[in-house]
Amino acid sequence: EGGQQTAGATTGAATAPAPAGGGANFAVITHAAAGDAFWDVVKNGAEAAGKRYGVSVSYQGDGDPARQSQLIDQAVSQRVDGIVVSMANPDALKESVAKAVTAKIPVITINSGGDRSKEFGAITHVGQSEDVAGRGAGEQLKAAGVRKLLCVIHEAGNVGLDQRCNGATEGLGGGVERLQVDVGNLADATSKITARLQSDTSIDGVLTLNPAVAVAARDAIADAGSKARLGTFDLSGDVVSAIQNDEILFAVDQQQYLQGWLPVTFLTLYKQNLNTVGGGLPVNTGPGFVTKDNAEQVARLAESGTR
Amino acid sequence: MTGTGEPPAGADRTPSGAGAGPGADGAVPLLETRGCGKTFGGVIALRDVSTRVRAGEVTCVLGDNGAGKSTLIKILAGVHPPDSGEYLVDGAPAAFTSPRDALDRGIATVYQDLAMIPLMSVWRNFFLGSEPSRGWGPFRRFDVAEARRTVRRELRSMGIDIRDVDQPVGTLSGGERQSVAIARAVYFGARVLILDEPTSALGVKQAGVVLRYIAQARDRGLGVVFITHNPHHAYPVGDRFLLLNRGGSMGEYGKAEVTRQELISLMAGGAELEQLAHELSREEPPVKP
Amino acid sequence: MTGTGEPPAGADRTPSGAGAGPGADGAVPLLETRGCGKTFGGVIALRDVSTRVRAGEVTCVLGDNGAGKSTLIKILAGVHPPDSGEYLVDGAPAAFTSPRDALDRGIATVYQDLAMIPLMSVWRNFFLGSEPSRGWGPFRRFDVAEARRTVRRELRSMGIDIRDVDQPVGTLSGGERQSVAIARAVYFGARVLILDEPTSALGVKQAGVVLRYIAQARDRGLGVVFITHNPHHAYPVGDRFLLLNRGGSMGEYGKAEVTRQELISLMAGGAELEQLAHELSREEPPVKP
Amino acid sequence: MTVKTAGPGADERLASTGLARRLLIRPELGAVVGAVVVFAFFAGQSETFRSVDGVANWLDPASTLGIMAVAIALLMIGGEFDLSAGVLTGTTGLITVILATRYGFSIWTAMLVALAVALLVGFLNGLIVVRTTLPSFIVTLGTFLMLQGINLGVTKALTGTVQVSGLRRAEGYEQARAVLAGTFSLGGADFRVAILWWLGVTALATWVLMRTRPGNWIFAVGGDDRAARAVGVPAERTKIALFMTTAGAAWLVGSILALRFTSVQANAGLGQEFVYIIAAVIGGCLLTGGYGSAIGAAVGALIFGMADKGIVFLGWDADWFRFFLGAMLLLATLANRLVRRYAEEVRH
Amino acid sequence: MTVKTAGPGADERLASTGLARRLLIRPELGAVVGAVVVFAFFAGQSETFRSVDGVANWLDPASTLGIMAVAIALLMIGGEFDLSAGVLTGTTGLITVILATRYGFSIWTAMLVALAVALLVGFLNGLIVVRTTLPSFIVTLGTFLMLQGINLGVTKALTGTVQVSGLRRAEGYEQARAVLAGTFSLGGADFRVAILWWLGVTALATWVLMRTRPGNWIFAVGGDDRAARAVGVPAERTKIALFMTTAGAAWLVGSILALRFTSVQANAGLGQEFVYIIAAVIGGCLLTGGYGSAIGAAVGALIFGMADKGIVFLGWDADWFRFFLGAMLLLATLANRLVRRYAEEVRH
Ligand SMILES: Nc1ncnc2c1ncn2[C@@H]1O[C@H](COP(=O)(O)OP(=O)(O)OP(=O)(O)O)[C@@H](O)[C@H]1O
Ligand SMILES: Nc1ncnc2c1ncn2[C@@H]1O[C@H](COP(=O)(O)OP(=O)(O)OP(=O)(O)O)[C@@H](O)[C@H]1O
Ligand SMILES: [Mg+2]
Ligand SMILES: [Mg+2]
Repeated sequence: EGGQQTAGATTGAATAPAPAGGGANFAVITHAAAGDAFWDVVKNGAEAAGKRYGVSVSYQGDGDPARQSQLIDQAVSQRVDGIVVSMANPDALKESVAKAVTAKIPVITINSGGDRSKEFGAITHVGQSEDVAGRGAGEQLKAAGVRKLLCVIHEAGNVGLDQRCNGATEGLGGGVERLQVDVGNLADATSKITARLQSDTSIDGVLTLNPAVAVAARDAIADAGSKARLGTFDLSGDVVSAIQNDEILFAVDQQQYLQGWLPVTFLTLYKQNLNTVGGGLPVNTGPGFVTKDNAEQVARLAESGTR
Repeated sequence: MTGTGEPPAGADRTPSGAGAGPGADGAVPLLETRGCGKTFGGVIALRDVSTRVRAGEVTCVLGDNGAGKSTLIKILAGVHPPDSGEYLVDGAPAAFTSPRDALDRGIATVYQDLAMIPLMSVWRNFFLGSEPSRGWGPFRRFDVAEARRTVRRELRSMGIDIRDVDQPVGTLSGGERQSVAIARAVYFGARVLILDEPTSALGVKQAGVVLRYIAQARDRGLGVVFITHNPHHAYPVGDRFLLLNRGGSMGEYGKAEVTRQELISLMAGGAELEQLAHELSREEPPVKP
Repeated sequence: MTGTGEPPAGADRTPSGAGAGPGADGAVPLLETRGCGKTFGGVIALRDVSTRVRAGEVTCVLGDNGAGKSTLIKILAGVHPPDSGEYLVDGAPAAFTSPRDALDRGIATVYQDLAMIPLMSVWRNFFLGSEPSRGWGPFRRFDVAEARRTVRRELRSMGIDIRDVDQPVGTLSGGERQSVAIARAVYFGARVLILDEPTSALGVKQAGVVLRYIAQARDRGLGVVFITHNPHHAYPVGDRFLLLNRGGSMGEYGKAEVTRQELISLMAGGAELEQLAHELSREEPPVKP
Repeated sequence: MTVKTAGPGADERLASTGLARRLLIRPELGAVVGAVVVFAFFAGQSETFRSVDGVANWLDPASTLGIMAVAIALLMIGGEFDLSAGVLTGTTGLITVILATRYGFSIWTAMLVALAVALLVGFLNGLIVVRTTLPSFIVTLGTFLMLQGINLGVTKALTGTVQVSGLRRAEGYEQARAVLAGTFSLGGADFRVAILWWLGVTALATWVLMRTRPGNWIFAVGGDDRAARAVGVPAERTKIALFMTTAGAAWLVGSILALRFTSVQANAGLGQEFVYIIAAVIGGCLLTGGYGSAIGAAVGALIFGMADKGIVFLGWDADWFRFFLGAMLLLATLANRLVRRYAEEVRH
Repeated sequence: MTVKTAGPGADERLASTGLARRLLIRPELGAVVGAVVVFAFFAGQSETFRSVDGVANWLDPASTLGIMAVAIALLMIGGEFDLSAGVLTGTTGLITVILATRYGFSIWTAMLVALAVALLVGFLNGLIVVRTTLPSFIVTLGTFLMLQGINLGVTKALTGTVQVSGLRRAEGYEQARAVLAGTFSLGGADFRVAILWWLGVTALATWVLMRTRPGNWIFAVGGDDRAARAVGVPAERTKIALFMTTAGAAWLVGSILALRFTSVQANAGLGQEFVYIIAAVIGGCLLTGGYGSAIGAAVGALIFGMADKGIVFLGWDADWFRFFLGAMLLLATLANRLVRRYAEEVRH
């Protein structure tokens, strides 16, 4: 039934005329579940690159480090030709990555864990860690005159989100409060942010870490009659139009499409030509910022899932 | 003995022929089983039982514990479809898929173990499945005041003076609970009344009332199926006696064919009981007569 | 009548004085309630009941439906603590916090509505709470083979021939289930045996066996409390008769003080029943005597 | 002493109980006490919490939760669970938005299609449960997972992203928004109309439960399925209707949220299924079925909403948020239980 | 015809049933059929899935899930739920890692402290449930939320991050790892020792359930709490012990994972609580209590593990992953049910 069709579609991509890749098999394994807005763009990038080079790319993700490491183990037993992995929790993945390296499978790390990448034997790292991006966001907000910031965490205990808030704290130089909301229930998120703004009127900045929460925060700021400035991570059509309407100051853009596209490109090159880019030094994909100035161009791209 | 498809097997099998019992007038029986059987996994609960329930007649089903009486009842009431044999209602094969079908044909039942919903109040239980309605269209509603009144009246006429019809049935005493079930069946039973050990938990007075109900139902022309272990209850009201033993039928007797004493001894050792009474009290004979 | 703290109130209240009944020998009664009462929310289930259970005596508790018999039983068995009044075991106030405490004092009970665990097999139910063990230390284990053997034997001696002791109790017939509960209580009852309508679902033969059990227990010196609605069951084995009505005590009678007929009419309209038999069968008098 | 026969007149077997005590026995009134405790606790400490603005704020999430909790309560009284209800709110929202923005449907037609799909899902849930007699926990878990996959897979296949937006531009948007996701002023604050829907749904559910034949059947199939069938209750139809009611409520909530945020994520509603059950249980529903009330579930949603927002109003450390929430829920149910224990005695 | 009395000899009331049929009635054997179906499905399509390496691969997640599923199954047979079990695995792991890395405890002492805390949590869960008679669903939901807050709050307060690591350097690490998180070779592949623990726990639980007095009590309190008390079963002690057993299992799993990954995140174990329940239900446990088996739960974990990993082995699109998982679970339980329906007839 449905399963066969989709499986067919994937294999279809793999068996498409392969000018360069020669039917290689790459696994992209991230620390976010399928459907996460940010990581979906990474997935799109990786799959587009796969199609481009005629290699098969399978994307998997799980927020639980244990399960993520199992996914790596699985890829190793399937003898894939390369593994792309995001290391939010390097320690937990150490053993599995080592297994892949021992099996002579090239590994590229993306997004986070750049500092341990080389130590683990990865050929390179693409992207930069969440705290760098967070720091950038903090600095932008500081420039906008924010003194007291509300950092909205939509998944309690998630390392990446925690790092973003930590970075923002550094960038702003103190005065950051956190708020936990549930990304599955936006009505609730809205009223929680409203509640916080109502009860503490000294808050003059809000940083959200997800585009859907950003929209909720925009509504909340309006509901609470607050003057807080709003910044967010990542893009969506709504976020871009809110930026154009001056409701959102900026969106941190890691250009995560590259974190999908580049490693697949690098692995293809490595496989064919044993190329390593930058001699193993990390390749940075950001941070970029989408503001009112460049929002218009980005808007269309965000709608189609590449920004 | 092969049951299915045969002409009424009971006729030449029971001591009293099909047409010989009291009240038999050649009319089509209300209910009829022909060689019915029921198996639960590896357990044969009922084997090849044929009987008839006629209008204006009380059929008593007698037998030891585990003889299959309740299983037979459940076939008649549409809870179980028979695994073998035929079940006819008004002479036509009945394909009951649920007790609802049986109820719609006017067959009301008091079950031995499928009794009441413990957490629901007395009046809700009483009318469950046949709620009196008022109003029209989307505003049709359960007529609660009427329901309460009816329940209180029906229970009082059974000699049960319930304190509060809102009390959950689960907090009633055993006999009170059974009375509610009986009152319900009597109230809704239109053509056939099936009672599985209705008097087991009842006081002497209440049991008397139930026996009188049975007689009244019979006189109104209903067919009654009555199960009991008490020969003193069975004999006064029964017209025909179906005896089951270990899942099989041991024959059917008309009232004319048995005496009370015979019935008691047929019910597995009634005579024994008399002797037992002696044995039990031998140490201290009653002082007064 | 205030119950608590008074000296045995029943003594000057019941037609037979505390020491006058048969089997009374001045010894401390096994169980004694003094003015016990129990209320459920707004419902007064039992009011000021005083009685005694003596070794080698059968105390029958009689009364209409909802009279409070089961409630009294549950107080005796440690299920409910009494709300008012005192409960003494072997002359000392008992503070049972659970039925376990009562069991540990040798008081075994057959409840009317707290019967069996339907999904558990017959043998597991039988030994529930008092499992026979084998082995030592951490290797102590439930002696399953022994348990099965015992269950089969005990049930057979009650006249119940169970097919398979692994069958879940929920699939047994009503009488079979009750038999398991009785066999269990008889097997574990060390000093007092409390039976709440044990014979209600039983066949004539099985009921006879239970009555014989009661007599045997009495003869072995156990105290027995027996509840029934059947005067033919109560009279042969009872030594003393406690009558309850609407939650209150209507007095306690020794066997010497009542005849069977009096007992029947005390049990609310037994005489009526005789007349009823007439009334019911008036249309067609039995052909044979 | 002479043998005393019961006199006629008043019933001597009833102890006199106060009205208050008798009222407290009702399942919802226990929950109301819990709600009052929680309200008093937060209102005493936060001025904003008790201000009209604050009330409007915490009533808002309570309203959508409450609509679902009431539907789930009916289902639970009927003895079943529905784990797919949360994700179904997302599914219906996605259908509405995708149809209205990518395929040019008017809002109302798009919503109608979404309703039809929701009812179909509910019908299938119910049909599978009654036909296979598998526990609904497992069946709706299957639907839950499958819907989750469909939400993501179909949305990505049709739009290339995991989030669809732009409902604002669709035909009929303003109208639909006013009806389902608008606000109304009261005492100087803007309240969401979803609150009115919540009250309406609760009133309707209470009426059905207490005063109609289907209400009687719901209690019966939840209390004892076999006994209910034996007296002729159409158990299968009742259960299927309950699943469809839940699906209908999910559609209502999904539409309200889609209209309000004008965009829906593919993982919307995920994880909410248990919040609904929690609200119903706080409100006095039994997990085993056969007991509970719609008002109770609505109050349960209110308690959950107040505790959830109140902690934010007090500005307690976000890291400890869950701790306080857990403690609060436990205390609220405990207050409820203590009150009821005082008021009644259960047979034990 | 003459009246026939039952002869002595063989029981004429028993139809002859084949051995196969009788075996299939057992709850776990239905689940085994489901497992065979799922295995056949994936093994037929993926060579890696049926290779020794692949087997080692999917047995790994099944083992930790299985340990918890067995403990939860015991609890569910005893009529209770524990929603805090998943988070508790995180709590124990965090305690072990924090004590061993920040306070210089040896691994073994740290684990002992963690065990003590776990048992205390289990004890409190049980005590509150039996004392207040609140449903365990609500009580353990409270504990679940509170533990979540504690995990996050304490970890952040003590370490400043939400993730602690560095267990590799702690004293006794190698030893402890070999016992709990090591591997053993078999047929050329490395299998996790957790698999042995899983088998051990399942065997022990089965023995307790089937052959000891407490096992009898577990069935009884789950089947009918009041009836069980009435015959003298120590229901309160049994239930508390069950909650403590679950907590102990959570400690075991938490330690296994902490030793293996040498780091723990503050949200570890979140969301797993329902997976445990699901595995137990797939394995034939009733949600209402009183029925089920430990082996069944272990097989349920196996089914879940195989379906979960099998879909990845087949390389199906991750967006549709949940869809396939849901379909797979539904089919496995349906196969189980059909088999049992063929083998038995329940009174209905
Ligand atoms: N938990 C309870 N809550 C409310 N009322 C109760 C409860 N338990 C018993 N009652 C009431 O107390 C009264 C006495 O009940 P009990 O079960 O003791 O009667 P009984 O004498 O055993 O009657 P029966 O012969 O019918 O078994 C009944 O009217 C019953 O409705
Ligand atoms: N669902 C079932 N599964 C297995 N065995 C069953 C089932 N239902 C009934 N039985 C068995 O079938 C036999 C007949 O049961 P039934 O309930 O019909 O007996 P009965 O004549 O009503 O007995 P009683 O007088 O004790 O009520 C019993 O031995 C019982 O154990
Ligand atoms: Mg029967
Ligand atoms: Mg009673």
